[in-house]
Amino acid sequence: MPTLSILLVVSAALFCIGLLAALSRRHAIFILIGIEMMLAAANLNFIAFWRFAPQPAQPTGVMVAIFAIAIAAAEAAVGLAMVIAVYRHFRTTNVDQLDQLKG
Amino acid sequence: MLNGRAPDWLIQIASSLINIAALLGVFLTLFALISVLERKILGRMQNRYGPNRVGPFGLFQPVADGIKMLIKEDIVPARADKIVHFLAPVLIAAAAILTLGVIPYGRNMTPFTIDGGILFFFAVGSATELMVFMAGWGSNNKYSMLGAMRAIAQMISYELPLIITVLPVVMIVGSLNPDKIVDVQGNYSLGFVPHWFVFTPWGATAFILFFVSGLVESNRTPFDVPEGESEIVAGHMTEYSGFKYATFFMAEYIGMFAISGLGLTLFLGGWHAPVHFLEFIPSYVWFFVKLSILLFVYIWLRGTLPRTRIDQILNFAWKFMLPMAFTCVIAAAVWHYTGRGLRGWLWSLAVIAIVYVTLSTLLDTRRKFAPRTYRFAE
Amino acid sequence: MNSWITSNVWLIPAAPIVAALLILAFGKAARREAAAFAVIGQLAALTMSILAFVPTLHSHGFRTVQNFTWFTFGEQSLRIGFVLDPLAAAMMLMIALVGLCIFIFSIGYMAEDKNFSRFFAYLSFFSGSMLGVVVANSLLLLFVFWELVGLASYLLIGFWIDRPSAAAAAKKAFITTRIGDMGFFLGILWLYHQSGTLLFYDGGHGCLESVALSAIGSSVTLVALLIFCGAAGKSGQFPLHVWLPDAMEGPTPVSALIHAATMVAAGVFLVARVYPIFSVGAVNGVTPSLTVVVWIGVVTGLMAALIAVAQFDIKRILAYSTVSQLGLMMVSLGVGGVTAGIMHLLAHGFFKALLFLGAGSVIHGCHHEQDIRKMGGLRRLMPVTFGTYAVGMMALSGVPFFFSGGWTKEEILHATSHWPRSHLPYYLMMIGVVLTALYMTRQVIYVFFGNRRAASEHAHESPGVMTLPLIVLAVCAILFSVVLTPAWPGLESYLTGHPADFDPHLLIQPMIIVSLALVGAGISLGIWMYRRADGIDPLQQTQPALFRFLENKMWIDEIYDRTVIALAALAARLSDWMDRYIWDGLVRGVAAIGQFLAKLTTGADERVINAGVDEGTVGAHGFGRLMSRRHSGQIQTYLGAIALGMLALILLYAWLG
Amino acid sequence: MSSVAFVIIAVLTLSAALAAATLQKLMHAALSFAVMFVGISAFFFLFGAEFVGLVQIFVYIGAVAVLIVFTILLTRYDVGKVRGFSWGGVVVAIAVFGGLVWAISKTKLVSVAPSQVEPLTVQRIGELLMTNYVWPLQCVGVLLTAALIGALILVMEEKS
Repeated sequence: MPTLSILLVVSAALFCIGLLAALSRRHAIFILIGIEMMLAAANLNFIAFWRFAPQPAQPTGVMVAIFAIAIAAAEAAVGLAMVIAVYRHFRTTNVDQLDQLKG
Repeated sequence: MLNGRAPDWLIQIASSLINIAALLGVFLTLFALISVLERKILGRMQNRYGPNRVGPFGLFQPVADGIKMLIKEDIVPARADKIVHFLAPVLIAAAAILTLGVIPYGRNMTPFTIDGGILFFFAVGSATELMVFMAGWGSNNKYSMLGAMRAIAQMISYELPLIITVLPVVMIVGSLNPDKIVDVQGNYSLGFVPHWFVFTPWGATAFILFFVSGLVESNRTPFDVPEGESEIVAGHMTEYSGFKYATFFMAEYIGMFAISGLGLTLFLGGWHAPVHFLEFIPSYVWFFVKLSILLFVYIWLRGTLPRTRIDQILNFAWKFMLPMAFTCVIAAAVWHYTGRGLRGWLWSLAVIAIVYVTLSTLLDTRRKFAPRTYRFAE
Repeated sequence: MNSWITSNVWLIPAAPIVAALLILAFGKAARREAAAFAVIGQLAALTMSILAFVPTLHSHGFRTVQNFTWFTFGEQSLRIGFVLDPLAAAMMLMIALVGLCIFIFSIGYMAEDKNFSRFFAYLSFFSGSMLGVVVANSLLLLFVFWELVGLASYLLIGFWIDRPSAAAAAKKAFITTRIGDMGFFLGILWLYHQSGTLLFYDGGHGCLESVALSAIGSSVTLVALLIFCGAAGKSGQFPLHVWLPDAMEGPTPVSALIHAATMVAAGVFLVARVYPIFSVGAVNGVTPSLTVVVWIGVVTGLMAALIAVAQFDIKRILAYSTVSQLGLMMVSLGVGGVTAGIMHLLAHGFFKALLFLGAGSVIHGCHHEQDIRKMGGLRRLMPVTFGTYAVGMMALSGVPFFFSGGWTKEEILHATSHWPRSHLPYYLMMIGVVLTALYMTRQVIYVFFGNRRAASEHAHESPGVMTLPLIVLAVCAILFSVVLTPAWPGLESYLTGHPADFDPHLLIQPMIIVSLALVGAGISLGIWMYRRADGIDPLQQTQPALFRFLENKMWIDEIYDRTVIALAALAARLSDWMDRYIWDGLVRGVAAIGQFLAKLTTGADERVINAGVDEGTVGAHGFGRLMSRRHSGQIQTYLGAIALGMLALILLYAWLG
Repeated sequence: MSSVAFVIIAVLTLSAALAAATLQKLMHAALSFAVMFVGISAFFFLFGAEFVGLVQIFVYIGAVAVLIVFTILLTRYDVGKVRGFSWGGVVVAIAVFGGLVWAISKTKLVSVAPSQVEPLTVQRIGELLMTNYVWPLQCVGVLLTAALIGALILVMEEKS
C-alpha cells in the first residue's frame, strides 16, 4: 500500500490537469470537464484522509465525498445548461468570444 | 510457492478467471439457444416453421449464424470516427457481461459478492447508454445518430422507474446485497406460500413496472424504436456489420438475461423453490427455470405487441411509470409500518389502488384524442 | 347559564358593527345579502340583550363591569370598560327591538333605492354604536361611541346626497351636535383632571362613586353643565334643537331610528347615566345644574309643542313632538324623577318609532308626499297603518290606563309637581301635554279623516314587510304599559331596585284624573278646531300672525343666521384678510431674503465646489479606465488569477508552518 | 499486490485525465473523461469505499458523461471550429502543481501508514445519512431540485 503522500501527489496532479483543462482550452465544455476533474481530485483526497486516519475513524471523509458527488452532479447539470443557453444566444461556445463584461 | 501453497494474489486471479469462464460459457450457450428458440417460437406464433434446416429441429442454426457473422466483411465507414466506432461494441458487451456478475444463480453461487451489488448492477448498466451513444456518434451517420438519441432518451427515461422500483425491496430488506435479498424471500408460510415480494401488492406493482422498464432497457418490442427498421434503418447499429453487429446482438440478449435475472432475484424469490418440499431440487435449476419463463414472456410479447411511438413511450415513462414507482415506495413503507401482515397488505393495496385510479383518470387519453373517423370516396 | 354574556357585554354592539363591515365588504351589488346581514346582526344583538336582560331581572341592583387598560402613558394608564346594569339592559332591549323593527320596515321602504346595501351598512353601524354608548363604562369610551353615533347620523341624514337639502341638513346636524360635543369633551377633560378617572364604576373608585365625586369638589356644577351641553346637542334641547327638524330630510326609517328611538335618547341617557355628578351636594334634590336642566327642558318642551301645532310636513310635526317629549324627559330628570324620565324614554322609544314608521308607511303609500294638507281620508285605504298610527297617537298624547305614554307622563307630572323650587314647570308641562294632544289630533284628522285630497287619490296599503313592524311596535306600545302602572311599578322597581308589590288602589289617583282631563281637553279641542279642516288651516285663518310665527319655527334659524353664523362669517372674513395681507407679507419677506442668500451661494458653488468635483471625477475616470484594462472579461484569465492566488496562499501557509 | 494495482490505476487515471484535458476532438476528450472516472472509482474500491466508487460510476458515467456528450451534440456545429490552446494555462497549472507538491513534502503527518480498516457497509452509510447527516441530506435534496428546475429554465427556448 502506498503512503499518503504519494496519494496526495497523485490527486494534486489530477487537480492540476483539471486546472490545465479549465485554463488553456477554449471550448466552454472543457472548462466544465476541468472543474469536474478538480472536484474528483478533492474527493480522492477526502477518501484518502479517511482511509489513512488513525482507526477507528468516523467516515466523515466518505460522507463529504458522497455529498460532493451529488453537488458536482447538480453543478454539471446547470453548467451544461448554461453552455447550451450561451450557445443559443451567442452562437458560439468559445469562451474567448464571451467577453461581454470586458471593461 | 513455499509449503505448496500458491500466493493469494494468484488464488484471487484464478478464482475470478474461473468465475468469468463459467459465466461466459453458460450465458453464451444460453444466448445461442435463445436466439434460435426465439425464432422458432415466433414462427409457431405466426403459423410457420422456424429455422429447421441446420441440425435436428434447426438447433445448430446459431452455429451457422456465428460462422456467417465471422466470415462477413467488417465495413467501417470512411468518415467514421474509427476508435469510437470500434470501441462501442466491445465496451457494450463488456458492460453487459459485467452486470451478470452480481446475480446469485444459486445457493452460494454469486460470482462477485459486493456489499452494494444492486448499485453495482445499475452503475455498470447505466454505462451502456454512453456506449450506445459512442456507436451512434462514431459511425458518422444520421440514422445512427437518431437511433442513438432515441435509445438514450428512452433508456434515461426508463432508468428512473427501473431503479425506483428496486427501492422498495431494498427498503424492506435493508440491504443492497442480492444474497441477503434472496435469503429474506426464503421462508414459507404454511410450507407452501413462499415469501416472495411479488406476492405483496407493492411487490407485484413494482415487479410489473420493473419488467416493463426492463423491456425498454433491453430495447425489446414493443419498445424497440431505436432499431425501428421501418423508420431508421437499424438505429445505432446501422453502420455495423459482421462480428461487431453480432456483438451488439449478443450484448442486447445478455442485457436481457441480466435484467430478468435481477428481476427474479428481487421479486420472484431468486433461486428459491416455489414450495418448500421442492427445495431438494438444486437451486440453480430453479433459477434457470424462472429465468426461462421470463424470457419466454419476452418472446411472447415480441410476437404479440406492435411497436409504440417514441413520444408515447416517453410520455408513458414520465407521466405514469415514475409516479407509480414512487407509489410503490410509499406503499412498501405503509406495508412495513402497518406490520407486514394482512393489514399491511390491504393498506398498501389501498394506496396503490387510489394512486392508480387517480393517474388513469388524469391521463385518460380518450379525452384528448377523438376516435378516428374514416372518410371514403363515394 | 348566561354568565358568558354578562361578562362579554361588548359582543352586543359588536354584532351589528360586524354586520356593517360584512355588508361593506360584499359591495353594493349584494342587496339581499346586505339586508340579511343587517337583520341577522340586529337579531343577534336582540337575542344577546335578552340574555343579558334576564339576570338583571333576578337580582335587584344588579351590576357587572369589566374594565381593562386601553393604553398607558407615563405612569398613569387609561382604562376603559363595559358595564351591565338595569339602565343599560333596558336601553339595550329597547334599542335592539325597535332597531330590528325599523330594519325590517326599511327592507320594504328602501326597496327601490339604488344604494340599498350602503343604507343597511349605515343602519347597522348606527345601531352598533348606539348599543356601544349604552354599555360603555367609561366616559371616554362613551364619548367615542357617541361620536360614532354622530357620524352615523350624519351619513344617514345625508343619505340622499344628491339632494342639496339633505346634504345641508346633514351638515347642520353634524355641526350643531359638534358644538354641544365640544362642551361635552371639555367636561370630560375637566372631570379627568379633577377625579383622575373616567370609569363610571370601578369598585368604589369610579367617577360616579363617592370617592371620586368628593374629589371633584366645587367645580362639579361646571362639569355637569359642560356634559349637559353634549346631552343638549344630541337630544336637541333648546339652543341646539334646530338640527332635529331639518334632519327629517333623511329617509323615514332613519328618522324613526335616530329621532325616535335611539340617538336623541342618547342625551337623556347620558344625563341619567352620570346623574350622580349632577346631584352632588343636592339639598332635597335640587342642585344648580339640575335647575338648569329643568328650565332648558321646560323651554324646549313648550316651544317645540307650540311649533308642532303649525307644521304641515307630517314628519316635521313628529320631529317637533320628539323635541318636546325630550324636553319633558329632561324636566323629569331635572326634578329628580330619574326613573320616570327613563321610563318615558323607553315608552317614547316604542311609540315614536311606531309613529315615524307609520308616517313612513303613509308617505310610501302617498308616493312620497309629505304635506298633510294633500292627504286625507286614508283611514279606508290604509287600515293597518291607520290602526297602528292611532295607537301611537294615543300613546304619545298620553291617554291613560291602556297606553304606555299615559302612565309615564303621569309619573313625570307627578314628579314635577313635587319640585321644591317652583311650580311653574308643572303648569307649563300641563300646557305641553294639552298641546301634544292637540297637534296629534290635528295630524291624525288631516291625514286619515276628511275627504281625499291630491296625494291620497292613488294611495295604497304598504306591503306586509312594512306593516308587520308597525303591528309589533303597536303591541309593544300597549303591552309596555303593564310594567308602568303605579299599581304594579315593575319597571320602576327594576330600575331603582326597590321591590315592587301589587296595590290596585294606586291605580286611581288624582294625577291620573288630571292628566286624563288634560288629554281629553287637548283631543276634544283638536277635534273641535279641525273638524272640517281642509287645505287651509283654521288657526291660520283666525290667528295669521301667530301662525306664521310658529310656522317659521319662531324665527330661531333666522336669528341664528343673523347672530351666530353672521359672527362666524365675519370672523372668517377677518382672519382671511389677515392671512392675505399680514402673514403672507411676512412669508414673502422671508422668501425674498432666502432667494438673495441662494443667489450668493450659487455663485460660490459654481466657482469653487463644482470645479473641484469636476477635477476629481476626471481623475477618477482616468483611474477607472486604467483599472478596467485589467478587466478582460475572460473567464480563464480570472480562473488563472484565482489559481495563482491559491498557490500564493499555499506557499505562504507551508512556509509559515 | 495492492501497490501494483495502485500504480496501474494511477497511471490509467492520470493518462485518461491528461487525454481529457488535451485531446483535440471534444468527443474523445469526453470519453476519456469517463475513463478517468472509472479510474477514480477504482481508487475508491481500492481504499475500501466501495459505495462511493459505485456512486461515482453511477453519477458520472451514467449521468454527467451522457449530459456532456448531449451538450456536445447540441452545440456540434461549433465543435470543429473552436480550437486554440493557451500555454499560459499550462504554466499556471505546473506552477500550482509544484507548489502543492512542495507543500505536501513540507507537511508533517504524511508518514501515516494505512492501518487495517473494517469495511464500510452500505447500511452504516445509510444510518449515518439518516442520523448525523440528515440535514446535509435534505439540503442536497433541495439543491438538486433547484438545479433541475434551473437547468430546465436555462435551456428553455428564448422568446425573441
